[in-house]
Amino acid sequence: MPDWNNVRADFPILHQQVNGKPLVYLDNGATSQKPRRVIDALVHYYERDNSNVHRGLHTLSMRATDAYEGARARVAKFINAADSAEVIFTRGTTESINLVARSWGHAHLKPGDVVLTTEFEHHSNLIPWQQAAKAAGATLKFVPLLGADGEGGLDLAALDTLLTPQVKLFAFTHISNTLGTINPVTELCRRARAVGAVTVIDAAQSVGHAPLDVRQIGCDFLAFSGHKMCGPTGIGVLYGRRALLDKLAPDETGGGIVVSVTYQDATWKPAPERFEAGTPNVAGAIGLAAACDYLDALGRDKIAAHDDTLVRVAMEKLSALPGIRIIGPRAGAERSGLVSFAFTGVHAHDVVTFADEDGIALRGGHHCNQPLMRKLGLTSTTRASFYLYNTVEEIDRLVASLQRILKFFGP
Amino acid sequence: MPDWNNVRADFPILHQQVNGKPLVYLDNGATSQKPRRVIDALVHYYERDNSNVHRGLHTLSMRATDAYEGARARVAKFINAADSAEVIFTRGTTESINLVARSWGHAHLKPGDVVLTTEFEHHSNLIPWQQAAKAAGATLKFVPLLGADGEGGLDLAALDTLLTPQVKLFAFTHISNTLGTINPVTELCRRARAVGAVTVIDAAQSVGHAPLDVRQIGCDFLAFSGHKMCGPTGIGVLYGRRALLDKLAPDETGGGIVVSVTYQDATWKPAPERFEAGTPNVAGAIGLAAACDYLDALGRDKIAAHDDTLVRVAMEKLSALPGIRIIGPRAGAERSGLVSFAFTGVHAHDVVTFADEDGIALRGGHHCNQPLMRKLGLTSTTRASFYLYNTVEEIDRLVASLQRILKFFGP
Amino acid sequence: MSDLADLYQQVILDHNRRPRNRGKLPTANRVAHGDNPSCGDQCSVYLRLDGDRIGDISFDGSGCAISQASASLMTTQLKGKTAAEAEKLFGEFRDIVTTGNAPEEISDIGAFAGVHAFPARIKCATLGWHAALNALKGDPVTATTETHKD
Amino acid sequence: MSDLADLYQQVILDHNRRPRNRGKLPTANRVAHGDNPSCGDQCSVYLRLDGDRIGDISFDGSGCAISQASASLMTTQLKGKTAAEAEKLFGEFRDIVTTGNAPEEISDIGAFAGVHAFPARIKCATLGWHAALNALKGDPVTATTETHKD
Ligand SMILES: Cc1ncc(COP(=O)(O)O)c(C=O)c1O
Ligand SMILES: Cc1ncc(COP(=O)(O)O)c(C=O)c1O
Repeated sequence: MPDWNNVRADFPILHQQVNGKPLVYLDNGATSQKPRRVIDALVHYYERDNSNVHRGLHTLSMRATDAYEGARARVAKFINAADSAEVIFTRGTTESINLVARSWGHAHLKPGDVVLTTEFEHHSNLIPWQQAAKAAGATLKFVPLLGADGEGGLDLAALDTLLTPQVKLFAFTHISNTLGTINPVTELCRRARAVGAVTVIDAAQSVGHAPLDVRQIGCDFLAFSGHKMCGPTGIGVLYGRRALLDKLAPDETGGGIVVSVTYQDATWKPAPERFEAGTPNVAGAIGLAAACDYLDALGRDKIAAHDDTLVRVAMEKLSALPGIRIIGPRAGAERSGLVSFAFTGVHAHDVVTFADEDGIALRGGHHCNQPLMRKLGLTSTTRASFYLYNTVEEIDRLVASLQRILKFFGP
Repeated sequence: MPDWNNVRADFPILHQQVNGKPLVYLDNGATSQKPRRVIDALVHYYERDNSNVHRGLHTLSMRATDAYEGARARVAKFINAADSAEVIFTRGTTESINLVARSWGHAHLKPGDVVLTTEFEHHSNLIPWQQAAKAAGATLKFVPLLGADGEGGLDLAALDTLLTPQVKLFAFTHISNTLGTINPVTELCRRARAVGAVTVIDAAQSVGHAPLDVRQIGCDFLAFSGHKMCGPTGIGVLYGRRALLDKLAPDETGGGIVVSVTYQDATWKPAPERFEAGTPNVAGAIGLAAACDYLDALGRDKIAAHDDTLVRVAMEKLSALPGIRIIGPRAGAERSGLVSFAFTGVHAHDVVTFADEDGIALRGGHHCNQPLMRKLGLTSTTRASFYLYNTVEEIDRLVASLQRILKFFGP
Repeated sequence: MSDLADLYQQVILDHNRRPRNRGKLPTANRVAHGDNPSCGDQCSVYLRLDGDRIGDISFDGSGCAISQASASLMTTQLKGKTAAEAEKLFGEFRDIVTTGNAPEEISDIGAFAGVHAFPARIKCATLGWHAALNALKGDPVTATTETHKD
Repeated sequence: MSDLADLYQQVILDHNRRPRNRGKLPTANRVAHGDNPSCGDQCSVYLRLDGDRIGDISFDGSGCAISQASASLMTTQLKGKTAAEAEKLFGEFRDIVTTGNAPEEISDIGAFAGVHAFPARIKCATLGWHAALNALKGDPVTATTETHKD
């Protein structure tokens, strides 16, 4: 077992006071903090190796290329991809999903086709499919969420009727950033495959929190962001099965993706280059690889167990607060390390502002999940989301702060 | 005048040996090195303020948002935009141009329309227009380059016949990364405006090298990359006139760009948010603002004069080498701080490999400019591109190295 | 806590707990809707113009204490005002929430002076006002606080 | 300089200066084209298969000394070979350029052992070979070195 208190020492940002109190950072669902090792990787790159990649034959350029391609191989290993070429670097989850929605959608969606997704997708895994469906004259359908508080997870029985051969693509989140629901992704991929639908997994909330194996899951595409898994901002990944990638046209075009260019035409390199027009975020990729090293050194299974411990404690203690409504599944195998809740009569933003006065960073709002909020009859929730550096004592501070808030706003 | 030797002290990467010789970095056209101040800005952000932006009300999130929006305002000032909302953060020049080509192209280009560009655009300012023209059934036309070695610059007389009212958009580079040509952008914009064409300037090679004022130039869109102007990788800018941006649909969709979302539909925030779906490269934007501060503290006019001094010396000394062919304009007001050349009988890649053995970083190849190479009857050139930290002594080392190479490969 | 106590003044807590003029105004001849897309705060303002004066006004919506109290207080302030007077009052209100300076002669809306220490909440405080001004302009479009620079 | 001298061996400089079998082969019944998109190196290989043996072979193209010398030397080595023998020889060549170990009994192609110290140049050295093998497979498509993992 890693010593979780030593882990805190790895994160410079945690050792500060906010409003006179030691910072308690519980906004990991939005973005994670960065360990010294990741920051050092960026600094080292800029101080020793910085150069443009691929097109250079001088020493710095070769070093930068090796580091960049090494980062790709590292990420491929992190998700157990069969081949580094299946790892495309993007800005983040949102761009990765847009890439599939546009390139794949443009090539494959026709009028009458169905794109299937779920009722609790992040806007980034919803609006790109609205756009793709509209552009093609296809229909967007939703697997329902069960339970008045969304506690029942995906309606797998409804999937039987929804997953018809008309479904060309099925996009779903691995972990809901609002409900904390962990979807049965392997089963979903298996069932999609049975009707010939391509699968796209939004792994923004999962890949840095638990072991993840794209081949075991059996997905076609998988998207995630570096910044939510201890990596830098501005870097993310689209994993795509080689067989599918090689048939896709590039999404963005420009330098670095071409074999031959005339004034009127161009031909493309294979993946991954085909999908990475222009100078990539070289430092970002290198920082992401350092984050993979950091997380694997601790063990993602251990991180998942730690998240689970924290969310169990949090849910137990939060449940005791008056007027609280917690959404999403109970603690357990279907619940990730975050908890969203609402109080009768106290709005999430007031909660967040008060908690901040106690040095506690929470998120309040619709969590980029407006249709889900509406379905649950909520306008916003407060979310506490945990990661490897959080502690049980921090949850106690959260609970104490919430008690004070309820008293302040109380009748 | 800045003390240019002190400037070198600001760049940690320069103080190293490559192949046993002090590094001479002459590959600034591909990417620039980063001063301590920019690296420190990244480290400070990750160690003190890192958080997701816009959607948070806790202290770190407000600090991150202020820093990110402050960076936008800083960049707006750097290019003298009328309004911060005219600065959209992207990954770089390539993505910025793709954004316009897709969003603007999709909304405005019709069969029969003409998109005009030049014969010496970087692939990143060529292929997106090929794609946009093809998608719309429009025609792509080219303003010719004058002179067997491209020394005559753009054929402004031909522009009279080419710039018809059918031209809906005119995209051109400010400075050619291959020829070193500085285009008369203000005049080009004026003439485009006269026929009602929208203008797009590729400022990748110019914005960090000389003062630049989008309002004085009078362009509609302008694209550049942070990494070529002392900033981090993975961040760039699309400047767009507010009046045009507010009429454009988003390019990528997802979290952060919406006012209201239902399961089937979404409405958009105004610029700049509308064009920045997903978590942006927050640290990258902050680093880019630090680069603006750094360059403006030195004075971009001084940097331009320094580049000019170096390129004059370089062109004079290089001209004396046997069998050399230098492309692009003569040194002077129309030539930026880079020089591309070819030797009879010695290929650019062999030149680059030999120079590297002497610690000198050059670039050899087609410079993402294949059609231009073909037009000039070349397959590749060697390019030396200068920046603020380069010195006349480094040019002497370059010339000595080239002499040795010519001797080695000589008859 | 002193900043927070300033933010959540008694007047604000009171308006939040017992909002005035809340609900759809049946006699309204103008309506506008305000949205704070980052937070999800929403506010609709209904008003009845009698000649050039606001004869009656109400609001509806959901959001934090600041946005709800501000909209509630606003309705009590705007009744009987002309459009020009309403705009002037909004100018004063905006000065208060951005600078924290509340001139002595200004009473109730001065309670919002504490907002200035929480710049992220300024949008909450002005949401209802933006909707009201839009309604007065006869501009039924959604006011989003993202388009306004306050 | 010792690495460089290893890279640009006399054999290589000689083939670069005086390429063998250069130009289009008029009697060719197979042709394939190779591209190194990052560098812009190009190489076309023309060959005449007589039964299952390479009756004649030539190359054409442009590129650095390594790529041109390698293609030139290759043509001298492949003449008279079967497809299987050519593939075997390419395997040996690839081992040499990636590991730097040239077995003693291998003479001319051993000159390319120095390439292994310049990984970015391995693609240059193998460009002509890829085109030749594609030509042998009767696969006239462009071979781009980006698709190959060497
Ligand atoms: C003139 C020009 N345009 C566009 C680009 C593309 O910039 P980036 O690769 O940063 O997207 C470059 C740089 O390679 C360039 O020199
Ligand atoms: C489930 C989920 N999907 C997608 C995203 C979007 O990720 P990014 O903003 O990094 O593109 C997020 C994060 O906000 C998320 O939680």
